[in-house]
Amino acid sequence: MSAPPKTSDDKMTGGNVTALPSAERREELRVLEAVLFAAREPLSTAQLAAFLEGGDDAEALLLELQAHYAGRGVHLRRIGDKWAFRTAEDLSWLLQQHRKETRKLSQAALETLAIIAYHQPVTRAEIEAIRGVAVSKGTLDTLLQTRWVKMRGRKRVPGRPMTYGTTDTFLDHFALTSLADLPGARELKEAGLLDQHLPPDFKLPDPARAKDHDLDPLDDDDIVT
Amino acid sequence: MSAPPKTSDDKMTGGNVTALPSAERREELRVLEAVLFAAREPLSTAQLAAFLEGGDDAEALLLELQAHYAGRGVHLRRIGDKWAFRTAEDLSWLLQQHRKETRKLSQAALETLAIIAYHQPVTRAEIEAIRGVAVSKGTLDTLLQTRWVKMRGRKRVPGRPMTYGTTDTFLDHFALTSLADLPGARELKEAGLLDQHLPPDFKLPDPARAKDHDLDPLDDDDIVT
Amino acid sequence: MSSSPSMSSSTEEFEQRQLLQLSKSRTAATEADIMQVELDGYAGPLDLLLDLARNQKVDLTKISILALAEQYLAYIRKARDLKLDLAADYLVMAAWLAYLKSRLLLPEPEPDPEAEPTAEELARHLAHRLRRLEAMREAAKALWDRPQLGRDIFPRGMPEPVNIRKDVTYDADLYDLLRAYADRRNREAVQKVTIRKRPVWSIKQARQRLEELLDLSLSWAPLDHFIILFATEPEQRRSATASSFAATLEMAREGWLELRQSKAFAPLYVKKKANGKKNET
Repeated sequence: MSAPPKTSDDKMTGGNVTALPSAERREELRVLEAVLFAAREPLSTAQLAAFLEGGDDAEALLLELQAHYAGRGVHLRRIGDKWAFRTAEDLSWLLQQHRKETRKLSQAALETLAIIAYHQPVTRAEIEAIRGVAVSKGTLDTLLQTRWVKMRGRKRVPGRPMTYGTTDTFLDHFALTSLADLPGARELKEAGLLDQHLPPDFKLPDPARAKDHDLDPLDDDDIVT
Repeated sequence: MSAPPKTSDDKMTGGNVTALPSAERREELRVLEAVLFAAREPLSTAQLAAFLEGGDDAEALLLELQAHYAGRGVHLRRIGDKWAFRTAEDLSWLLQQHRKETRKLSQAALETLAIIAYHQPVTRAEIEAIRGVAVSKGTLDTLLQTRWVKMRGRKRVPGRPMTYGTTDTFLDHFALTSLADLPGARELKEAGLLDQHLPPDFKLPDPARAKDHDLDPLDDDDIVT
Repeated sequence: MSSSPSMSSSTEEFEQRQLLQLSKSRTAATEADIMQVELDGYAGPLDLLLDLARNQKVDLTKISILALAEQYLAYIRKARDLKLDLAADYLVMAAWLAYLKSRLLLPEPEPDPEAEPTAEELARHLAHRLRRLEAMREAAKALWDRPQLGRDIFPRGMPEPVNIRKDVTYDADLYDLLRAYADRRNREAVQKVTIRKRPVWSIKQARQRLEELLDLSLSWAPLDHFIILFATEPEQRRSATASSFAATLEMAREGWLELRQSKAFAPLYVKKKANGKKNET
C-alpha cells in the first residue's frame, strides 16, 4: 500500500460534515463490538439491538462494523440472522493448537447432510430417492446430534412425513452467511438439480412402483414449524 | 464531534508516507490480532513473537495494536507481561444484566417474619415453638435476603443461640413508624384477626420493649454477607 | 461360497459385500456414525451406475444410457456367473434397465400423451438422477472443504460471559403479615388435643392369640369369647373382631379349625380340629 489509506470514515463521510458518524453512533459501534467480542455464540440482530439505546438501526451499524473488520485478523461474520466474531480463515495455520478433534462423518452421513442442506426441507424418502439407497436411522441420528440438522415439521402429504433442514449451527460451522452461500448452490439450481418437482418415474427406476411415489412439490406452506 | 475525525490510520502515519505500515507489518498485526482473539489465556510477548515471521519487534507491534483498540469497545490489555483482549472497562455494564423479579413471600416465610416482628429478639427454637413446626434454613435465608430481618446477637443461654429481629427496612416497607405501631392483642381482636375466645393466659409480646441487653453482640464470624 | 446353508441367511449388507468383491476398492455408505474405511463396495445400484457412467469418460449430460444399461447388465451377468448373491435392488435395477434397453432399441410408437413416458424420456430421467447424485457428492465434498469452525476458523478463546444477576425483591403487605401471625397464634392457643393412637389388631396378631387360646379349648366356643379374652379394652374390640374373623377364615381354609354359625349374624363358633395341623407344618 503506497498511497495514504482511505479509511472507512473517509468513505462514509465523503467530505460532508453533516454525514459524520456522531459521537452516539460511535458509541453504539463500541457497544456492539464489546458485546460481540465477549460472546462465544452468535447473537441475533434483535439480541444485539437490545443493547443499543438510541433508535439507530442495528443492522446498519453491524454492517459498518463488519466493513471495519473486513481486512483484519478477526472478521465479523453474519450467520443467518446472527453475528459473531471469528478468526480470518486465511490465518487458520496459526491456530492449529486450538484445533479441535473434528467430527468425522461417514460418506453416507456427509452425503445426506449435503442433500438436506441443498434440498431442505426434505423428507427421508426424498433423500433416499436422491441417494438411491435407504438412509439408516443412525445416519440421521448422527446428523441431528451434531446440531447441524434439525427436524423442520411434517409435510402435508399422506403419512405426514417429517422433513429435515439445517440449523444456524450448521451455517456457523461451515462459515456460511446463508444457504444461498452453499458451494455451487446457484449453478445447481439453474441446472435444475435441486428441483424436487420431478416426474414420477424419477423416484425409482422400477416401473411397477413408480406411481406410488408421486410427491407434491414442497412449498413453504407445507412446513409446519 | 464537529471536526472531521482523525482516524487511527491518520494518527499512526502522522501524514508521513514512509511511516506507513507496510503490507508485511499489517499482516503481522493481523496475526497478533487473530492469535490474541483465539487464545484461551493471556499470552506473553515472547509467546506472541513466536507467531511472527519477520524480525519485527513484537513489543512495538503489540503497542501499535493496543493503540488501535484504544478508543474501541474492546481493549488490548497488558496484564503483567502478558496480553489479552478485554471488554473496555466503561462498557463492563454490558456484561451485567440485571433482571428484576418480584416474588411473594411464602406462607411459612410470612409467618416466621411475623413471629420475629412480635417476639424479637427471638431464636430459631423459639420461633419453632410458636409455629409448632420447624423453620427451614431457606426460610430464614430468604428473610435475611429481604433485608427485613437481621441477626440481633446471641442469647446468653447454653448454646448461645442466635436471635433475630426486624430492621428499619422492615418498618419502612410495612409503613410502620416504629415497632410500637404493630397492633396489639386488643386491636387484632377488634380487627377479627385474633379469636375472641383465647385462653386467659394468652399473651402478645410488646416488641417495642424488646431490649438487646441480655444478648451478646454479634461477632465478626456471625456476619454473613 | 455364498450358497452354503450357513450363509443363506445373510443380510443384504452381506450380499452387497459379495457383489463388491468384483468392484474396485472404494469407500461406501455405512451405518456407522463415524467415518471408517468401509467394506469395499457400492452404496446401492445407483452408485454402481454412476461409477459405470463415469467410466464412459464423458460429461454426464452426454452419457449414453443404452451403453450404460448394457454395461450394468454385463456387470450383473458376471456377478451371477460367479454365483454371487445379489441384493434385490441390484436385480430390480437390472430388470428395469433390460426393459429400458429393449424399448430404446425398438422403434418408438407414435407419441401418445396418455401413454407412459417414452423410452427417451425414461433415459433422460435416469441421466438426470445420475447427475443429481453426482452433484450432491461433489457438493458434500465442497461443503467439507469449506473453512470449518474449530478446524480453520475459531471463536474467541476467552469469552466474557454475560452475568445475569437476578435482583429479587419480595413483596408482602401488613395485612398478610398480621393475618399470618394471628392465624398461627389462634391455632396454637386453642388447647392442644392429642388424639391417642388407636391400637389396631393385625390379622397376624389376632391369629397368634387365637392359636394360643384354641390350643386350650377342645370344644365349640363362640369366637367373641376369645376376643374378649385378648382384646381387653372395649375400644380395641372392633379391630380385634375384624382381624380375628379374617384369621379364623384363614385357619379354616388351612384345615386346622372348624367354623359354625346357625344363621346370619348369629354367634360364630370355632373349634380346633382333632387332628388339626398348625400353620407352620
